Amino acid sequence: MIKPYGDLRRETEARDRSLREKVMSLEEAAALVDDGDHVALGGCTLSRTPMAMVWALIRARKKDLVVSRSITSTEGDLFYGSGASKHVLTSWFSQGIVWGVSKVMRHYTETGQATFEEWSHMAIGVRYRAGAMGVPFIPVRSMMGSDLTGRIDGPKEMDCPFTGEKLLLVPALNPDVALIHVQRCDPYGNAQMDGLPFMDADIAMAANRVILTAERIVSNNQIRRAPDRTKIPFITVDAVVEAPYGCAPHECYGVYEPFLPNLDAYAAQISRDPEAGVKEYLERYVYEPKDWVAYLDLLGMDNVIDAARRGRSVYND
Amino acid sequence: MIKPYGDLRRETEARDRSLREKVMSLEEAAALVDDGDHVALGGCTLSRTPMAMVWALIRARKKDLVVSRSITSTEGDLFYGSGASKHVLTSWFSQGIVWGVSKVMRHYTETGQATFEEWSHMAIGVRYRAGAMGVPFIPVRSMMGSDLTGRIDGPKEMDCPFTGEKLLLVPALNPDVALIHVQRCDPYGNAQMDGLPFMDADIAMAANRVILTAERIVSNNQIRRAPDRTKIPFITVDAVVEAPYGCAPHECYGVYEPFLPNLDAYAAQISRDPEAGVKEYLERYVYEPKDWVAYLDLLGMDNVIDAARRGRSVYND
Amino acid sequence: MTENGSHSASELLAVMSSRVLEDGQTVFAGVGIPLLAATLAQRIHAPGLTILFEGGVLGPFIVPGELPPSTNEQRCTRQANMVLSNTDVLLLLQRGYVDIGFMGGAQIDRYGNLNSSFIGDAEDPKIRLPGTGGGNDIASLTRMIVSMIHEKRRFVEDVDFVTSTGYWHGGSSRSDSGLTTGGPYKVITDLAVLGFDEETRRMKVEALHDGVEPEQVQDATGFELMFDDEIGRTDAPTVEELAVLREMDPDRVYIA
Amino acid sequence: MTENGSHSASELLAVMSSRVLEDGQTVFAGVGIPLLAATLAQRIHAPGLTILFEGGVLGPFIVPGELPPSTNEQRCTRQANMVLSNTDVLLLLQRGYVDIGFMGGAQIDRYGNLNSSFIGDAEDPKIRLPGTGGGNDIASLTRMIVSMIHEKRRFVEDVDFVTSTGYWHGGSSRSDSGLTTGGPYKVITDLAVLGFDEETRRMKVEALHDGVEPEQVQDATGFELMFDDEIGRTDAPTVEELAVLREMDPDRVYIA
Repeated sequence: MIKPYGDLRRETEARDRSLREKVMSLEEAAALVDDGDHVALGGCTLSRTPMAMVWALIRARKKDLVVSRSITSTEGDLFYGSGASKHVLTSWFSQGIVWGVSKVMRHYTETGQATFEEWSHMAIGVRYRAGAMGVPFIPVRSMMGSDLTGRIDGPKEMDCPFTGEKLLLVPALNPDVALIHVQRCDPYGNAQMDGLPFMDADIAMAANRVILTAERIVSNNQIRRAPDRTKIPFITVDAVVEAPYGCAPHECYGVYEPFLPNLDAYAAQISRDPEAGVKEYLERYVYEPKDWVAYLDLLGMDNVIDAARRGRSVYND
Repeated sequence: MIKPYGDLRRETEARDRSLREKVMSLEEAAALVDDGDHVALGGCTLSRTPMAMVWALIRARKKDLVVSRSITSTEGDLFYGSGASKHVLTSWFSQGIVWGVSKVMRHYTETGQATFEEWSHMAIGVRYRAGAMGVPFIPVRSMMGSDLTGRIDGPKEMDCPFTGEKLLLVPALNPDVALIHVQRCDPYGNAQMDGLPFMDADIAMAANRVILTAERIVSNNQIRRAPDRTKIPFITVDAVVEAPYGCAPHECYGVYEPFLPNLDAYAAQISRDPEAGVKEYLERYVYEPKDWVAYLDLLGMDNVIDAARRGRSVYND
Repeated sequence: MTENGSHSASELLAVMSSRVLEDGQTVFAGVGIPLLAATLAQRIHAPGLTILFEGGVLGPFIVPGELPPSTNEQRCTRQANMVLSNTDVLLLLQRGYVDIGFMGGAQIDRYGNLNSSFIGDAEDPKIRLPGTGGGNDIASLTRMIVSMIHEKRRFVEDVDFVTSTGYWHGGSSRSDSGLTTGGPYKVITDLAVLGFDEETRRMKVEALHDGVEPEQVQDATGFELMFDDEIGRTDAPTVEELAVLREMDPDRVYIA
Repeated sequence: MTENGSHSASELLAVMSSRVLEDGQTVFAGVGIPLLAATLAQRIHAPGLTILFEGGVLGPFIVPGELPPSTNEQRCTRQANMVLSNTDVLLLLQRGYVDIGFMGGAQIDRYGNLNSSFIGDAEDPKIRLPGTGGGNDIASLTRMIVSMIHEKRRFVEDVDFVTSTGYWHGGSSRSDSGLTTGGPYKVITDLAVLGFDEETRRMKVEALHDGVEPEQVQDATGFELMFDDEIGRTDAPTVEELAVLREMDPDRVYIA
C-alpha cells in the first residue's frame, strides 16, 4: 500500500518537471489517467470539486479507479454509478447535509457493488501530508479504540520511543493522479486558490501526476505579481485545462455558489431508484453533451447566472 | 526534552484563548518571558527577525534562555553577548553570507561560554511542525550518517514498520514562547504576513505562548476582509505589540530592506574584539536608548528612509 | 412550558447546549443546533467564545437569518477571522486548542460511543451511513457534547459500530486505548442533560428538563441509566434565549 | 587560456558547473557561483531549468546586475513563481522534486563528505564554522554538485567533522546508513571535474581543465585521487558563456 521510497523517487524523477506550457483539453487530460489509478480529488463536499475532470474521466470510460477525497459528495455517486470507481476512500460520503444520506452510496455499498473505505477526516489529511513530505507515515492520536481501524488496511499502533505514549501511525497516501480545480493558474501550472484551501496543496505534492482545471488560465506574469499567493508549483503539474464553471453544480469560491436547483433535481432523480436514477443522470448530463459548454447549457443559463451572482456576493459584499 | 502530551494539553488549556484585545508595550510583553524559557524566533537570517522583542528581552535582563531559529544572524550574537542566552539551536549561525563567519559566535562557542546546537535546516522545520501538530515526532530521511546526530540530544533511528526503511525520528519542538514579527495583525492577534513565510506559522502553533510584534496593528474588520491571508490565528497569541521597523537593522518584506550601513558598522565593530565589540554595541544600541524610537533614531533617519525606499521597491516596481 | 409559552424540541436542545459552553472556549461546531447553540452562547454569556468549522474556518461571522447550510462551503468563510486547510483545522484538536466539539450520531451507547457508520452488521449493513467526517477526531481529541433527540432506537446498550470512541468499554478503557485526553462531556437531549459516572463511565442523568420525569427518560433509553443522587432541574428557556434563536433562524430551518 | 583571452577561477567554476546541469532539472542553488551557474545554464542550454532557494523561493526572476546577496531575503522573491516556507522548500528534496543541489564546504574528503561545522576537534574546535543550513538535507536527499577552489587544505583524506554525508565510508556505507537516494555527483574545481568511483566511491578525476596536468591536481589534493583511464579535457569557457556571466554580474561581485 505504501510506495517504497525508491519507487516514489524514481517515478518523480521520471516526470517532465521542466518549465513548459501544458495547456490541453479535458479529453487530453483524461488520457493521462489509467484504469486502476488512485485518483485523489481536491476540494471538499460541494466546494471546489474538480467536476469537469470527473465528468471527463467518466466520459472516457475509465475503470477500477480508486478515488480518495477529504469528504465526498455527488461526484462519488457518479463514480459508483458509472462504474469508473468501485472504491472510494473518504471520511464522509453523501450529497450534503441538507439532502440527507446519499441513496446512491447506500445502494452500491449495501448491495456490495462498491466499497466506501472510511477514515477519520484528520487521518486522511495527515496521510496526504505524509505523502507530500516524502515520509512513509506520520503519527496521530486519533481513531484509536474505534471500530474504524479494524476495517481499514494500513494504520499501525506504536509506543512512542520518546514518551511511551500510544500512537497510531497512519501511512502516506501518494495518489497516482490528483485532480484539482482552482480559480486561476498559468500555462505552466502555477496555481493560486482563494478561500478555503482544503487539502489541495498536500494532495498535489503527494501525487505522482497533477491535473489542474482552472476557471481561468492567466499569464505567468500575473502569477509572478504575487508569488506568495501561489499554492501549487508548476513543477508538480502535468496538465492545465481551462474549465469555466468547472465545479458545476458545486461551487468555486468567489466565482459561483452551488447550483441549488440542479442539486435538488439530482436528489429527486436518484431518490426514486438510486441505480436507475444515477444512470439516467449520467446518460443525460455526462455522456450525451457534446462538450463541457453543452453540459453547462443543460444546467441552464438562469442557474449559471444565479450561481455566479451569489458566488461573487460572498466575496465582494 | 519532548513534552509529555498531558503536559502539552494542560498548558494549552490553561491559557486564556478567548477573543480579547491584547495590545501592550514591548516591556509588558517582555514580562511574559521567564528566565530559562525556550524562545523560538520567527523569520530567517536577516528577514522578519523579531528584533524589537529580542531587544526588549535583553533590556529586561533575561537569563538562560534557550533560543531556537531556522537560521540565526546578529540577534544570536546579541543573545550570547548579553548573556540572555548561552544556548542557540539553529542550522546556520552568522551575520549573513556577505560578512563571513560570525566572530561573536566563534568567540563564545570556541571559548566554551556558549553552545550552538546544530541541526539540519529541514529537521528544525519538521521539529516545529511536529510540535504544531501535537505529535511527539515526525520521521525524516535526512541527517543519517552525519556527525551532527552524534552531537545532539534527541533524534532516534527507527526501521519503518511499513517499509523496513531506515528513518530518523526527530522530536517535536514546543517552545515556551514564540517571538514573531509580521506586517500586520489585529488587536486580538490575527496575523497576516506577506512574502516569505519561513517557519512562523508552525512556530506559533507549536509554542505555549506567542508574542507578536507588528509593523502596524489594524482593525479586526480589516483582517476579516481577507481571512485566507490570516496565517496565525488569535487563539494562539498572548501579546500584540506595535513595533514600527521592528526588525531593524534586518528587513521586513514589502516595508524595508536591511539597514546595510548599520549592519556593516556592526560587523566592523565586532571584528576588532568580538566580546568587547558586542558589549559596546549592546550598551549603545540596546541598553541606553530610552525606547524603541530612540533606538531607531540611533540607526539614523537616512538609513530608515533608505531601507524603506528599497523595501517598497521590491514589492511595487 | 416556558416563560415564553412554548418552544420546539430543537430550540430546547440549542438552549441547553448553549448553557454548558463557557466564555473563552474554542468550540468545534457543525451547522444546525451546534452552531445555533454556540452563537446563542456568544450572545448571552460567552462573548469571547470562538467557533471552528471543519471546512477550515476559525471565528466565522454569523449573520442572523443567513445561517450557512454547511461548514465546508464559501458562505461560512465570509468575514471569518481565518480560513485554513481541513487538515490544519482538525489538527487544532490534536494540538489542544479546542475545548469542546459538538457531535451527533445515529446511535449512542451507555459509554458515550457514537455510531455514524453502519446500522446492523458492518459486513452486511442494513444501512450504510455517511460516516465519521471529523467526528472521530473530535471524539478522540477533545471533550464532546452530544446533542440529540432522546429515542430508544438511538440510545442503545452497545452501538452497532464504534465510529467515534466515547468511554469505549467504560472504566479506564478509553485512556488505555491511547485516547488520553477528552471524552464525552455532556449528552443533551430534549428530555435531560446527561453526563458520565466518574468511575464506571456509564451514562447518568444529571438534570431533567422542565416537566420531565425520570421514568420518561429511562423509557426513552435502550439501556439502564444511572441517576445522580440529587437530580437537578434545568431552567426553562428564557424569552431572551428564544428571541436570539428566532432572530438567528427566522425561517425556522433548524429550530422547527 | 580561453578563446576570450582570460577568465577568473570563479568564472571557470561557474561555467563548468553550468555545463553539468541539464534542461528540465530542478536545482537547489545558493547565491554566488551556484546561482550564476544555474542562470548561465538557463541562458545557454537549459531554458526549462528551475532554481530553488532555501529561503523559500521557487523559480526566482533573476535580473542581470541585480543578483541577490542571499537566498533568504525579500529581494530574491521578487517576481518569483512561488514563495513557500523554508520547511516546505526543503521538503521538496525529500519528496524527490529536486535533481541537483549545489554545495560548498570548508573541507571535502575522498568520499565526498563535507565539513562546514568544525575545524579541529568538535569538542574543542580551532574554528566553529557557521554550520550546515540546508546543506545536510541537500547532501542526504539529492545528487549534489560541490563547487570549490582546489586546495590541499580543503581536499582532505577525512573531514574533521561530517556535516553533510557524501559516500560516508565508501562502498555501500551511505545507503546502509539510511541515505538510499542521491549522493555526491560531481566536484567541480578550478583544476578539474571530479566524480566518484562506482564501487569504492572514492573521488576520481574525470576531466582536466585546459592547461592542467594530472600531477597538478594530485598536488593540490590531500589524499590519493583516482584517475579515469581516459581522462577527458574540458572545453575552455566560450565567449558566449563569459559574456552571459559578465552581464549577470557586471560589478564582478562573485566572478572576480
